[in-house]
Amino acid sequence: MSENKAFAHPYIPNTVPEVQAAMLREIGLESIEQLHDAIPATLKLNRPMNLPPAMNEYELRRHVDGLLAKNKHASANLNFLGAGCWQHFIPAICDEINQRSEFVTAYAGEPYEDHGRFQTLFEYQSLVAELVDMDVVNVPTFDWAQAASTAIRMAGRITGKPAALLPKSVDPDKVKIIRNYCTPVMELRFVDIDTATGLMNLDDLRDKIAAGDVAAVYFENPGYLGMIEHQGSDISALAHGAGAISVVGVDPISLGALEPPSRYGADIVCGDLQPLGMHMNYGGGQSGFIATHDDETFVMEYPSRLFGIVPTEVEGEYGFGDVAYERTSFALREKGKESVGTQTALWGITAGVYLSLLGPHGMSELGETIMQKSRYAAKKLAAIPGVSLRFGETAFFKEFVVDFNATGLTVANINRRLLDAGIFGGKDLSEGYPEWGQCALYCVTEIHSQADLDRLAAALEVIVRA
Amino acid sequence: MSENKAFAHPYIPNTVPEVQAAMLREIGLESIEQLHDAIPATLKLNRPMNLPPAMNEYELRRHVDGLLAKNKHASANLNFLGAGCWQHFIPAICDEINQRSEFVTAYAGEPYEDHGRFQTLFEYQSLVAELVDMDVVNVPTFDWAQAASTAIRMAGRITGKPAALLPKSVDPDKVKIIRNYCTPVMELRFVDIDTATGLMNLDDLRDKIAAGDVAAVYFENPGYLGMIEHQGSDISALAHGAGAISVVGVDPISLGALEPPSRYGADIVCGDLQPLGMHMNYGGGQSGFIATHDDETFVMEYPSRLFGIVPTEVEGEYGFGDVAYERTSFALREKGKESVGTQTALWGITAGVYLSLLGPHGMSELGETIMQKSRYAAKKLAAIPGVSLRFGETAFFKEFVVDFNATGLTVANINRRLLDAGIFGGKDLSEGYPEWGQCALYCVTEIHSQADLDRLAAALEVIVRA
Amino acid sequence: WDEPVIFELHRPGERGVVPPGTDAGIAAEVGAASGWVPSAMRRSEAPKLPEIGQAKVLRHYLRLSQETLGSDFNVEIGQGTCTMKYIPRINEMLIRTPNMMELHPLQDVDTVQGMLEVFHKLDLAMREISGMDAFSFQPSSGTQALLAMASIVRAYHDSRGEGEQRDEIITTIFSHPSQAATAAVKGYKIITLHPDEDGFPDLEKLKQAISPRTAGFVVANPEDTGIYNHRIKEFTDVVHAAGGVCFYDQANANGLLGITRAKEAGFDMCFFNLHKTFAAPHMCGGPATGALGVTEQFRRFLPGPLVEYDGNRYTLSEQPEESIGKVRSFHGVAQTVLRAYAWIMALGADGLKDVARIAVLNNNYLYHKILQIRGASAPYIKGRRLEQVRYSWKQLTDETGVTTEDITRRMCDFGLHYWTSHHPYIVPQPFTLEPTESYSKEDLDEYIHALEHISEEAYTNPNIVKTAPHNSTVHRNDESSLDDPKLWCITWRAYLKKAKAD
Amino acid sequence: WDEPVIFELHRPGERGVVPPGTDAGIAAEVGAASGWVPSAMRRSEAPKLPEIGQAKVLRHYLRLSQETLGSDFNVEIGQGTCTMKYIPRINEMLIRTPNMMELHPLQDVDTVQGMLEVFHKLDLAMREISGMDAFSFQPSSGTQALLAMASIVRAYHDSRGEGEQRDEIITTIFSHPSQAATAAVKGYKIITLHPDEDGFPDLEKLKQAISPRTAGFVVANPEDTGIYNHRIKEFTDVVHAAGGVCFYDQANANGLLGITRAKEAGFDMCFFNLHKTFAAPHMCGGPATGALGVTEQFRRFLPGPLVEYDGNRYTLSEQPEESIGKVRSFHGVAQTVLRAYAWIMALGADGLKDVARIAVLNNNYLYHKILQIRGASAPYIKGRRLEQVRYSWKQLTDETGVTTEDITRRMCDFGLHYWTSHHPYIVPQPFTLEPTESYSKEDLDEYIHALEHISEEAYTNPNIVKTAPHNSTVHRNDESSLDDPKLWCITWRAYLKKAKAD
Repeated sequence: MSENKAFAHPYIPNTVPEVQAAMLREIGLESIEQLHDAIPATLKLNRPMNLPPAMNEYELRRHVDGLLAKNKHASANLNFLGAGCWQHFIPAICDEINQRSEFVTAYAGEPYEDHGRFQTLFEYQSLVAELVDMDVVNVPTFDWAQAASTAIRMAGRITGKPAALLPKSVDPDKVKIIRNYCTPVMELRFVDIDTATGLMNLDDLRDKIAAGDVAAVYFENPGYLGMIEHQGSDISALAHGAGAISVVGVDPISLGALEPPSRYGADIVCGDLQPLGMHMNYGGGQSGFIATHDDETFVMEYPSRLFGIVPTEVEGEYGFGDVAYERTSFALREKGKESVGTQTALWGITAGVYLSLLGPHGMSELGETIMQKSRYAAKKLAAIPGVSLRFGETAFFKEFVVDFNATGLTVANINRRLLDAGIFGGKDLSEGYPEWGQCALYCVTEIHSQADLDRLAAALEVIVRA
Repeated sequence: MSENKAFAHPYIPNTVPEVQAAMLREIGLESIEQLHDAIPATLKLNRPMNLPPAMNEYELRRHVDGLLAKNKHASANLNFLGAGCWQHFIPAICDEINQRSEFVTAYAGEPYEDHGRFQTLFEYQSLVAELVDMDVVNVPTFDWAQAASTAIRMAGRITGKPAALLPKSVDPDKVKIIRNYCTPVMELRFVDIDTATGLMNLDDLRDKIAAGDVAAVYFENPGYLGMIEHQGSDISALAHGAGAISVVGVDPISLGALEPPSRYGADIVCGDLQPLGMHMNYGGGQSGFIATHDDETFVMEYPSRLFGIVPTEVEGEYGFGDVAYERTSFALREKGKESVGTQTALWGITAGVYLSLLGPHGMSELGETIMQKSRYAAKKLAAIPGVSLRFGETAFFKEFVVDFNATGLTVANINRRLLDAGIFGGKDLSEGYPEWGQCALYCVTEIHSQADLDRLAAALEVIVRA
Repeated sequence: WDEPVIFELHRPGERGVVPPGTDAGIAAEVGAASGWVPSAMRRSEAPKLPEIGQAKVLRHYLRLSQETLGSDFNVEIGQGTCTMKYIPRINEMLIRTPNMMELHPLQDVDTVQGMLEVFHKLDLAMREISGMDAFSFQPSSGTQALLAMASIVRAYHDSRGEGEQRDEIITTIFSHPSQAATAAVKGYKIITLHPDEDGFPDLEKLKQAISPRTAGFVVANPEDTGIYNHRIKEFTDVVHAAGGVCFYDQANANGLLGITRAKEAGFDMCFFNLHKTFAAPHMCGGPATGALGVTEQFRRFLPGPLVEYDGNRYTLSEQPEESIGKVRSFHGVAQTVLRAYAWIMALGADGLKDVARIAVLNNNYLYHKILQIRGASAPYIKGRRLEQVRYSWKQLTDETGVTTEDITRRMCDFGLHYWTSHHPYIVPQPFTLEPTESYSKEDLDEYIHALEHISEEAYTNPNIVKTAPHNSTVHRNDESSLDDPKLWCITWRAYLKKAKAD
Repeated sequence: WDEPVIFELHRPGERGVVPPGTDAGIAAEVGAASGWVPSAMRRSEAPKLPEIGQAKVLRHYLRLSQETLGSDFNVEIGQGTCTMKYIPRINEMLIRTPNMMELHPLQDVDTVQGMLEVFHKLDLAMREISGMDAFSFQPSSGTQALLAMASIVRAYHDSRGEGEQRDEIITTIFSHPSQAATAAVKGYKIITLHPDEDGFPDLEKLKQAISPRTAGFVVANPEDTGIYNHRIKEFTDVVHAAGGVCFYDQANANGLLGITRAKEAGFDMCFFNLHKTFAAPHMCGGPATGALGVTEQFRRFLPGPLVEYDGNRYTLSEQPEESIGKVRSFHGVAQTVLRAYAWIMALGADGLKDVARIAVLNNNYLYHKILQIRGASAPYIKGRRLEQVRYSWKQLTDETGVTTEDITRRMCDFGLHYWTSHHPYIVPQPFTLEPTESYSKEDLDEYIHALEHISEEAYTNPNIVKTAPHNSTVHRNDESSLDDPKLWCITWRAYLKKAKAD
């Protein structure tokens, strides 16, 4: 901060000594220390905190820019990591809107002075509703995992049953989150996946659902490992037959091209909004959503806020407000439905902007493009000696499992060498799925050109042949 | 653009075929080609233009980012170039405001729907007025050189005389602009500078002003070569004594620490706003201003718009409007005062934000900091064997002339080697001032830390000793 | 603006943006996806999203942004307990770089050393501020941090074999509702303590509440009344003696920075809202960060991975099996971690202490002035408020019929936020103001003046208050449908089916 | 918002930002500047800038931004002749990178190869669009491009020894006033041609005007009436035969892209506004770019330096001595050069032609509809309008007393711009609309509907129009002081002296 410390701090206007004195005088105090008289001396710190000296704005910018410059990012490199956070095309307008000072600094105003916040979130709900073909969508939750947790707990409350079934192909990290959210109220049980297709083993599902205490069957489309689960109708039918609720997690960017879960029996749909216009932000772009039919039984079990459209005093004007606010923990504390608070509203607004821009044709083309590009990449990689696809017979959306066992190299080793070539290789699955040896989850999206994919294949070929 | 060409272009909604057809029907035409019937066939191009194929947004971003990545910029390198465009600290709020969609896309609305534009520009005028200690400031012009040209022509109109005097130290490129603006109406004549101090040679000025046909004496503070011209009162007195007008060009960022020209007799002040919050933008940040006393004779000679504050129908409310609009070329075409049009309004708004943030103490500290750092740098460089300062005895603001003649190296050669070390060396003066041999104009501002300056000195020392 | 709902802008054939397409070479190689995607999974009917040109989409959302009252635009002191302070613009600029935005959370740690350094340095700063020994920035709001703390309480007692036995968590009525709600999510029975007549948490009631079933005690201090419980160490001692864990909701920490810490008050865990207290923005309600700190004893239960530094290189280390696992994907909201770090660096130790001082000064100035407004009061003990106060309009309502909800709507007409506080309404006709350190005396006077004006209206022309808003973007909502399943419309498609059908 | 003037926010001691300071080591080495700056040049009295905390400065300017009606926020077709089209947001994002913002214009060419490539590729595209042979992007507005062209005319005749003799420039009354003004700046006598009764420039009048004194002919085509002079080649032939130079104001080129070019019409030079026609934003009035193209014969007179490409490397080459030198510092407004390049790349040849087609379609649709509004007309020939039309409310004024200025103010109430056109008012009660390609049919209908509504008001309740605005940020200005030297206040300090003193 050098010498320039006179006067008020730019962020704290009332540090001006004369103003402080005048205010103290007005309230009848003599020193600023008296303000903290309520805190006993024994609890006071009574020493300066040991923190670096304050920086002025220019020093701060240079310091932080310098720190961040130590990173290597996915736009300057070629990235094939997905696994729950995906690099997609982001229209410039998404950033323009979510960087607007109004939206960045708004919080919890009323439907009058914050009309725009209510309307944009209502519109986001409505746009996602079209995508998933459901009539109710919530104000965004934290992320897919937390949305899935809540969906499972909603099912538990609705059915009064204590268990949920999930395929073993669910992301192990996601399972950690779901388990923490569900413990001790709901028990998670895992259904085998078919070793050849990677899809849910329906025989095992039949066995496990027979226990009779299953509240929810949860599965994903596309799944964590990229496969398209085409047995959805059968799974939902089995769930319903056992009095359980069918919960489906989706990657919403697939839904321009793939059938929405409502069409194969889903009662609750959840997923992550991050692909719909959010930068990866080292994982800070995740945002969950939950959708159901417009059924009071389900609606009343949402913990989240739900914005509804209402008439106003003026004919033809729209207003917005909270639907069934009294179910929430704001209103009922521990008697409310789970808990609600700040979650990821800005990403909901952004997803709404994204869907408004893409429209039905954009979403449809995008889904097709992603599937074509990922299939092309998979073919190219599988053509490399020693490299194969683990579930090569099953249709996948944007991710696929590449099996490097026959190369004699570890994924860690391969990725390290790819990094030297400016490529972020797919996620190493050897820790989460040790039974498969050296496999990696590759993600290909619309942002990859043919040249990018050919470059990956060429780089891998060099590494594998070396 | 690949395959995705169906439907309307995102920028041109009415390319939807059905809409086109409906509109044509409405106006009674059958084909869209008929719309251009007014243009004779002989003048029509009648072939597709030879341009690259259209890109979609993602392709465009990748293409342009790729092009720009070929540049090396002054934040990642250490920059000592100034010479009319300077790298200064820019508060984040300057960018926030000048990137606001409202200001970026506004143009020429009325004082009602564009109240904010009028008020911010009036405020900019008022803030610069305090800095230069004058009562009238215009809506910004193109740049310092054009502002100087207009100031000189204003002097010509006021005095009815045909010549202007300028010191030989004025930037040769600036002279080109002034000459073009003044030809054929005003003649430029040059006054010698003192070879030791670099300041104006008053004897030569006395000689030249004696001709009796001089409308304006123009000089700068700090001058192009960085020196502080402390003879301002004498120069103005000589000008006034000969019936000429004293015009002073200033770098406004110096005025927190240096005396404003009004205090040493200037009748017209001009300069560049770029230091006050504008990024360099490869020269796209330049913006000129002109200031005078509130004297009808002068005000009526401004070509530019001048915004004034007025009352409205409502007590206590402020409105804004154009002062003396009828002088402008908008109103009077060739009979107006020179010409007016789009100039650099956004930079005026930004300069207003900058001055609002810095305040009097910030500007004063900043001036002091710059002078201390530049002096430190000059001392360090002059201590290198073979390197000296050309006008070392004269006080300078942020720029100074470094003389490399004794090193036996050309500035071009030195700069090339500095570039290898990530340093942009000072501007090569050998072409503009061949009589001085190998000299360079170095610019040091508040953004340079002691470590930066020491790094420059160390790098130069290595080059010079090699 | 009288902006339609986005679906009403639909014009067939228009496009907002063209997404990247498939290269011809790829299409030639693989053909159309219909060739391999199971037919049951191909979308049978296109989603009914609107088709809108780019300019119209932009115009729509820009107009709606202008109809949103961000804290940048007003004297934002009316959302009490929520610490809406000045959001430094430089911090928003710092995060807008590909070096932050384009990082994938699973990148090799060697490619994210700068990012990890930020996490680590913020961890160190938060330790100093709180006295805790380790922080996780994974929880992405105060609620999620509270849930994580309740989860740690459970994991801790499970690890000691007391998980079944200890099934009660004690809190206070003036703590945020999320404390009770999140503990209940973790299966705990909630015991809520009501204050003594001065508004302090009641130590005697705590002593009656504790038992071998006590799993933990969670409290804010100061509570949402702004009253600081000066006997807090006695509370934590009592709970510890009973084998319970003490965890601290530091959402109201703005008046405490550099003054007093969680450690000295005897807490095992605490969290801070980096949005709010550390000047990250609220973004209409997230994404945010609840920075979760624990003493060494509880470190192994934190969600993982944690950032570690060996003096040379930053790494991500997995947590042991007994940890609660994870509460949010990946590493939390990294942008907000960076914002908070930047804010601390802009203030330093002295600046943080100035934050606490001025926040309390501003609050006491406001408190002094509000009590002079006709009809306003502040229940419980006189004075001793730190950074906020929960006030009451009981007298005004009794005398004029104007309620705190009426005033909410009327304040919109002044371009100001005003919030009536959480259920349950223990304080009658409540409102909660928290001025923070960001506002100048003139700003506070402007807010006070608006309340004075409304109070005067209530006594002279109550109808103008009761029929507000008069000057807002929209007129008064007809909220009758919002609690009726037959009428509510949570999406546009539901509206078309239900409301439009009428 | 009822926002004060920034000086009224002044509170002594507050600060908006702390600038970088001097390192202690430097201060120790050099001491205070007072030690070496001549005392006469040390500022004797601090500038009376206001002192304001950062949050308040931000709030002030953000509020004023909301009180500015950018083209992003409305159907911006009422600023006719100025081609306010959709500003693609991607282009604004592309320029916000240090690789653009932090380039110094004097950097070694090897460090700015990407930037120079953009200049060069835009040059190539502009050549194809116009038929010219070389472009300079240095002029930073249409006015400056016109000045540069007038300067080139002078340099050209000087180079042939006819500089003194040729002292007249011919233009037309419906060309932009800047054409006459800039030629006058260069010392030319202006001859202004009035149109024939159909509104076309009059070839016979041109023939009468030319002489050995003719230096050049400058014209827009279409002119600001939207009428395209189909005999333009005959005009340029006549001027060339007399030894004059023909230069073309292409500010109205939006309906011509890919349809017809300057070259075939016989022009020696032309310019395009990259802001406006090539979708760079107007930014409240600059910085902008008037891209100046010339035929090979005039290349040596262009302002320098020019970007050149040897197939391998981009360089900046200085222009010869006979060039006009420079018209703007350095290389012009590089950001806008980049924006225009990006826009062309987003459209391609087909897209540019669609721009021209739809701009003309939209205009003719609007023209058709406006003529149906009571009281509105479009003088001169029926039809044959390209991208804009200058209309007249003469009938409305005659019948109701409502003038086009009244309508200007009333249109603000609808959140729309409306502009009455330049002096001199040849067309009585004029207004000029230019819908461009950016607006949809519904957008145009909204604008038309507002005009219809106002026309109806004029006939039924003229007072509501005459007393407008009713719904704007501010009320009607008292403009009486603006032309009075004793009363006008061009700065706050002047206001304090003059108005406040009363």
